Amino acid sequence: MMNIRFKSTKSRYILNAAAVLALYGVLYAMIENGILNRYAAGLLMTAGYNIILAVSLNLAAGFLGQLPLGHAGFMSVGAYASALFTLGLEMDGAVEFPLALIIGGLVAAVFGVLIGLPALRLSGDYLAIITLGFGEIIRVVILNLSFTGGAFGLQGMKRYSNFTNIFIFAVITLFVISTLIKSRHGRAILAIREDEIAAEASGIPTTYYKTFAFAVSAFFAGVAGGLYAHHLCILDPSTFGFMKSVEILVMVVLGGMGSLIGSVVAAFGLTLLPELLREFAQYRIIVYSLLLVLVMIFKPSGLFGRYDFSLGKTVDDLFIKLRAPNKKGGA
Amino acid sequence: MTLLSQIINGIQIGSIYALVALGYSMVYGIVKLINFAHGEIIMVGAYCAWYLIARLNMPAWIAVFFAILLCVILGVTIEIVAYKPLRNSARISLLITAIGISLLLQNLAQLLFKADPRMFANLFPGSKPFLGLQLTNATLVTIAVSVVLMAALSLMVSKTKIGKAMRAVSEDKAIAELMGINVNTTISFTFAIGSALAAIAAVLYCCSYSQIEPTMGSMLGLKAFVAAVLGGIGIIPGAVLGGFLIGVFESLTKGFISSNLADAVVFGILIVVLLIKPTGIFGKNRREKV
Amino acid sequence: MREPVLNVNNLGIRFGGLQALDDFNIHVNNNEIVGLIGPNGAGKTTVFNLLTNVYAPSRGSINIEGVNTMGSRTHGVTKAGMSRTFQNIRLFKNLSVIDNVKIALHNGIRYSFLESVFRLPSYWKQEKKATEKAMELLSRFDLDRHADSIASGLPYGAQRRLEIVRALATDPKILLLDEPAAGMNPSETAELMANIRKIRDDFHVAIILIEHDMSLVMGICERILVLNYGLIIASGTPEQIKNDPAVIEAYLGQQRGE
Amino acid sequence: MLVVKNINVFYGVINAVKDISFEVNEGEIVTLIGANGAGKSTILKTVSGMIRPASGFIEFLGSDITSVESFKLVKRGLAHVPEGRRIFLNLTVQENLDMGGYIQSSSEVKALQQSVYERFPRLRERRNQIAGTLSGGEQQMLAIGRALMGRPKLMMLDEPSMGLAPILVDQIFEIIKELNKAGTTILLVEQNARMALTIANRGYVLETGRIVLSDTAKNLLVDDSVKQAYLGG
Amino acid sequence: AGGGSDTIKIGFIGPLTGEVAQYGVAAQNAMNLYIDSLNEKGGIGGKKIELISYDDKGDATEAVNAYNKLVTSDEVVAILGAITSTPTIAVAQQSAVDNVPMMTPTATHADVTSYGNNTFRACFLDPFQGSTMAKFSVDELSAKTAAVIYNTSDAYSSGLRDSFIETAGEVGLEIVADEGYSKDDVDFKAQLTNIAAADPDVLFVPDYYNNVYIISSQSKEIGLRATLLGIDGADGVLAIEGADSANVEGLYFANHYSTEDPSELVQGFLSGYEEEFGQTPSALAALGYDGAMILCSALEKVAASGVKLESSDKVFQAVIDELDATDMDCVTGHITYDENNNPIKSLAIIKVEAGEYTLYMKY
Ligand SMILES: Nc1ncnc2c1ncn2[C@@H]1O[C@H](COP(=O)(O)OP(=O)(O)OP(=O)(O)O)[C@@H](O)[C@H]1O
Ligand SMILES: Nc1ncnc2c1ncn2[C@@H]1O[C@H](COP(=O)(O)OP(=O)(O)OP(=O)(O)O)[C@@H](O)[C@H]1O
Ligand SMILES: [Mg+2]
Ligand SMILES: [Mg+2]
Repeated sequence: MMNIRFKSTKSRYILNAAAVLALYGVLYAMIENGILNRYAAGLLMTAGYNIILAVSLNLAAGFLGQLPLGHAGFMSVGAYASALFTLGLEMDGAVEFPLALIIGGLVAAVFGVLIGLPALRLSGDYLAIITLGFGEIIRVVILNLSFTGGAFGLQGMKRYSNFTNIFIFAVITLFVISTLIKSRHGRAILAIREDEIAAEASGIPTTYYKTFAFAVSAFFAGVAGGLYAHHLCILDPSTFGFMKSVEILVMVVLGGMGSLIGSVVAAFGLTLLPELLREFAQYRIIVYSLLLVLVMIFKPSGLFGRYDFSLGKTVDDLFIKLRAPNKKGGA
Repeated sequence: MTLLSQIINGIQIGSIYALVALGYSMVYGIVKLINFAHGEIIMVGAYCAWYLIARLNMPAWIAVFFAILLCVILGVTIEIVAYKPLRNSARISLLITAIGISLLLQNLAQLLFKADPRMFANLFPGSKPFLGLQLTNATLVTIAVSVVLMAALSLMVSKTKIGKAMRAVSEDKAIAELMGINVNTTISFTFAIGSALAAIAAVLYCCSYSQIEPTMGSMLGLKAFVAAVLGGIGIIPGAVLGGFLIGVFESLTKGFISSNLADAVVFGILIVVLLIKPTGIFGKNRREKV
Repeated sequence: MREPVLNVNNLGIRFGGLQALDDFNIHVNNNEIVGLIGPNGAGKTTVFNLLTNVYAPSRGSINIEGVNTMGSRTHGVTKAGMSRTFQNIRLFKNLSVIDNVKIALHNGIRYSFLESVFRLPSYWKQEKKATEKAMELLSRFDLDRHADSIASGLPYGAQRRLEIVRALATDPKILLLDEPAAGMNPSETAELMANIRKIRDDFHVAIILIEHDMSLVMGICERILVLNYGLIIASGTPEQIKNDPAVIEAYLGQQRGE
Repeated sequence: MLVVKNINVFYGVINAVKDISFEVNEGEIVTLIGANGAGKSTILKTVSGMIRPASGFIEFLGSDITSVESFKLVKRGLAHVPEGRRIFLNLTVQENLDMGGYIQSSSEVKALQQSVYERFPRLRERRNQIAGTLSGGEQQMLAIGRALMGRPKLMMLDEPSMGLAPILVDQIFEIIKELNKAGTTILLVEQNARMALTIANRGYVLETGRIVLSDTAKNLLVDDSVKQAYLGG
Repeated sequence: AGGGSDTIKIGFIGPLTGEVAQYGVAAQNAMNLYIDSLNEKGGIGGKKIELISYDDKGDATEAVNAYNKLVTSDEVVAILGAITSTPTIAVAQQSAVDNVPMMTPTATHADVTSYGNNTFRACFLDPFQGSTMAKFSVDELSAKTAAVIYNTSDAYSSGLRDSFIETAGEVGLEIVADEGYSKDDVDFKAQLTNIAAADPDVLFVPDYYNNVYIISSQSKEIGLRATLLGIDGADGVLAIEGADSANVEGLYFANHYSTEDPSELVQGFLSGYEEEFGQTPSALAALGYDGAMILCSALEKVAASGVKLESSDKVFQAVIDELDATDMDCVTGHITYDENNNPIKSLAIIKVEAGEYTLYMKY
């Protein structure tokens, strides 16, 4: 018999890569042909960096089990760092931009460690408050520094972000975080979420892994910030307030804490939803908040709970389902 | 002299934070929920009092009574409709629901009352001399009310039967029920108290700061929550102390360090305090027994 | 031959006004099973908490095969070769049974963050090894058929066994078991007893066992220490302990002492 | 006193208790025995209203309590010492006992507390300690003491001897016998089946959610299959 | 989208919800007022004007999304908006590429019109009002010392503070206190106490009317002696419901026009707005009205030249050319555009006296 099951990991990778490429190809073609107009394409890009933000926050919230309320702070640090980098240099975009994003990510990661080290001594709501506090401090400081442009923010960045590079970075983020989770490092992070004392007793250096998870989470938030900065080409410190952090958290919780596919779907959905509700004008936030409350009441663990999507497995299941009636018929 | 007057400025806003923080602490104490909608209940209370006084020309005390009543009904309804179904779910789902409710109320108010600010006439005009400075009557009333309420609530929680029920419910709902405690009533009662506190805070806030707008509750709520955490969340005297401290820190920072960086400095102080005393000033450091 | 793997001298801790443990000394040899018994609140669990540095001892010294672990964090103690189970089960409740074990294999597999992200061959090789090792451990305790279920859904007894497997996965030289038979019925306890012996023999570990089930303690311990009010009041072979009047008085009660 | 008829309990899709019926008469000690996961705790939780049966019917003191909330049952005289102690971890020992006497008048609380302290002197020693820092066995004593504060007519105990020193296990069973003599009906779940059957009048044996055997305690003690499975040969 | 060719579509982008909603709503109200009256008169070239309004919550991303939707799906001929500076700049960058005519009534940031020739505005630029008020305090109030209190998180407010301080240096006005606050503050007493200790002659408050009102009341409570100076955002301070005008008595502020102006245009706008919305309009409303008026008059001229008003590059350019050539009386003064598409118009200083706005002088 032909082996159609995606049992071997290699074939699963090929399948996933093919699916990602196909998705990219289809969307790209639709944008190029104008089937998706600029409005739609712009939304896709916004959804793209929201996905990066949600997935990266999920690492700290869903997998590490903390409640960070300052993710927008990391995003702003990354956005400013990368914008200052490209504004300060005259380089070829193909070199400059990836470099800028990585620098944005790294600076954010450094902040992640700086904040993580002291903050992680606390837990639960106290940690939440501290991250909230750090987020606000970052915002106020940016507002009062001269090289960040104060309340005017920064502008004049080149519009480097486009569908392709946002797509690539979203895929990278998803790839890195999902592979990370399925490794000894990821298991260590999950163990901390479940029971810190038992994790220590199992030989896991918990402080190291908490800081590490915070840093990785901050890194990708910083990258998303860089993409944002070079998409809108204007940075305004008030964008990165507490409400932005909450917005990202809502994506994570709505999708399901600890479900990457959930974060992707929720980030996408919550980017589109306000746009779909545009016609409702003043009523749209009301509809949005009502939906939020209803989803939580009827699906408290989020749309996907902790479910993690595996394309290979889904395809397998499909084949099994398709084959099942045949077998019956044969018997 | 400026030092003293800055401290008095701080006490004025601090007494408002204290009153709001009390409401947070009551609710947090029992359901471990950062009730983000608390700020919006304050907003509703403020609009209600304003509407009755300014539009319907009711006497102030009747208006305050109805504001409290409305807030209690609203708070308890929110609890029953939106929070109760989530009692056994992860706390974060509850938090997100609270955020949703807060957005909902804020935007409903914006639809109903438009975004324009309204001014509220001070119910306690005038001021009293104090060490050569002037303390407004509104401030004196706010301080008195928050201290009296703090004492009353502390007594209630430690001495009365319902207080006992509250403590049990906050520890373990299922077991509290096995002790013969009606958990639903206890939680609703707590929300009722929290909301009544919100209404009182709303009126006193308006007396000091006069402005009412749909978004007035969010920052106030956040700062008050920070105050509650600083004092040790869930602990009633802690909320009041935290409120006054945040107010005074804020005012002293604005007065003597930098008014631009005030928020950063206040949060900085909060962080330092929590790193030294991870459960807040009055919080008890309890290590888990293994 | 037998040589001490664990040397503990003069360990002690106070909780407020309570001297929960005082002047505690224990020397455990390779492959030895030592029982630690005593009335409720005597300080037995506290001994484990101090040994693994969940609580920092106020004084004393702890030495695992010549390595001083006083003051190292819990994970350091685990790395040095001492692992434990908990009196109130502390599994990673929402994770699968096999992941519970693989977490404890953390220090046994070594690949870096980048190796795991890029899925380099070392990742595959070591993950495979880890899975095999975990399955092997699980099958010894009849848990392999539960490998993919969520830990919290396991029956109580199975959860206790899983805790032991998890502790073993850290490749310890000394295993600390805190009331492993609690909540088990006599036949399950008998099975556990056989298992503990097998662990000792197959893994060459020393075991310190806290237990209130005398059939288990008397059945497998070579040596028993008795604590009361934080002090050792007796030590010796099961026979000696059984007949020690102080132990009967404080702990065993008349019926069993006789 | 307690009649349970054909109850079914589900956790999600798991049918943990399957069509179980049993009864406890006034003045009896009845014990439920069975392996881990047999459904013993689930039955007790269902009776005390902590979980609801999918079907079936429960009667206590002659009235239907199938869907009565637990806090009301307490007032009717039903106490449940749940599995795993479940004391109030952040309250002191004394406060825990106070909670146990929630439905009593305050004068009675004092007297009841004294009698609990007499039974468990260890608790008196630790009365101002935060319960979460008690040793395992001390917590177990507190859980039982707390239930005694409610002065129940029917007391359901879920593995009361777990984690207790042998001398205390004897003591606990003594207490149960005493309570029973003083008029409290007892429904007991125990792993220590031998001890349980020694003091009980009747027993039910459970296997994976079903009652497979029910008889007087005396008969069960000598039943081969019971000996084999639950009494350690 | 759709809608056929029987209407002329204009897009509006501005905050209708969120923290700055009150500004967006005021501008939108005034625009609707103007467009409705125009439609009653028959619209443009026999076609009605349809204003498609989208909320941006004051957020740049939302504004760009709204803009893209207006241009690609709704196919508008021109954009009115945005209201606050950051979203406006974000939109301006994109609209410059498309060369879509854009008229922001209220975005004062200097860079708003710098991205392309297509962007126009109805308001002053930040520096203008700030430096005028500094000169005014020296020239007219003979002030020697000044203090500033401003909203640090708001670009409009900090821009005005910068230009005030800069000009103060030039005209010999000593700045004795410079205090900031953040957007949600309601208690300004700490800053005012510091300012009172420095005892300036004037206190410059570059912010919108609600904060001006509170700062003014609290400075009276503190016992501050200084004369308060505001900017166009302060217009509306007497219209706040429940406000006690005694609290802002003696305030001077810069504005585009005076409500006492007897012209039919101004009085018509004032009475029309009051009738429709039950409120005296703020400067934001006046600017919104003018923005709509300037844009519609450009559209009228294009329509008059026989071009069909639909979304196309040719129409866009025609509208832009007409906007460039603007030379008309508006509510906020007579407006023409300089080479940077910024309006050249005069400034009025309004004083609050006996609870009324009075025209103090024109600059
Ligand atoms: N963190 C703590 N704070 C205060 N007292 C404590 C703490 N931990 C333990 N104790 C006290 O120390 C004593 C010893 O506790 P421990 O848990 O070691 O007892 P144990 O011997 O394990 O008892 P059991 O057999 O009941 O589990 C007890 O009286 C307990 O109340
Ligand atoms: N909260 C729960 N969610 C899912 N399954 C559960 C839950 N609680 C119990 N179960 C399952 O229901 C069955 C009966 O459990 P129960 O706790 O009643 O058993 P028990 O007889 O008390 O066992 P033990 O001796 O271990 O206490 C078991 O298979 C258990 O795994
Ligand atoms: Mg113990
Ligand atoms: Mg059980």
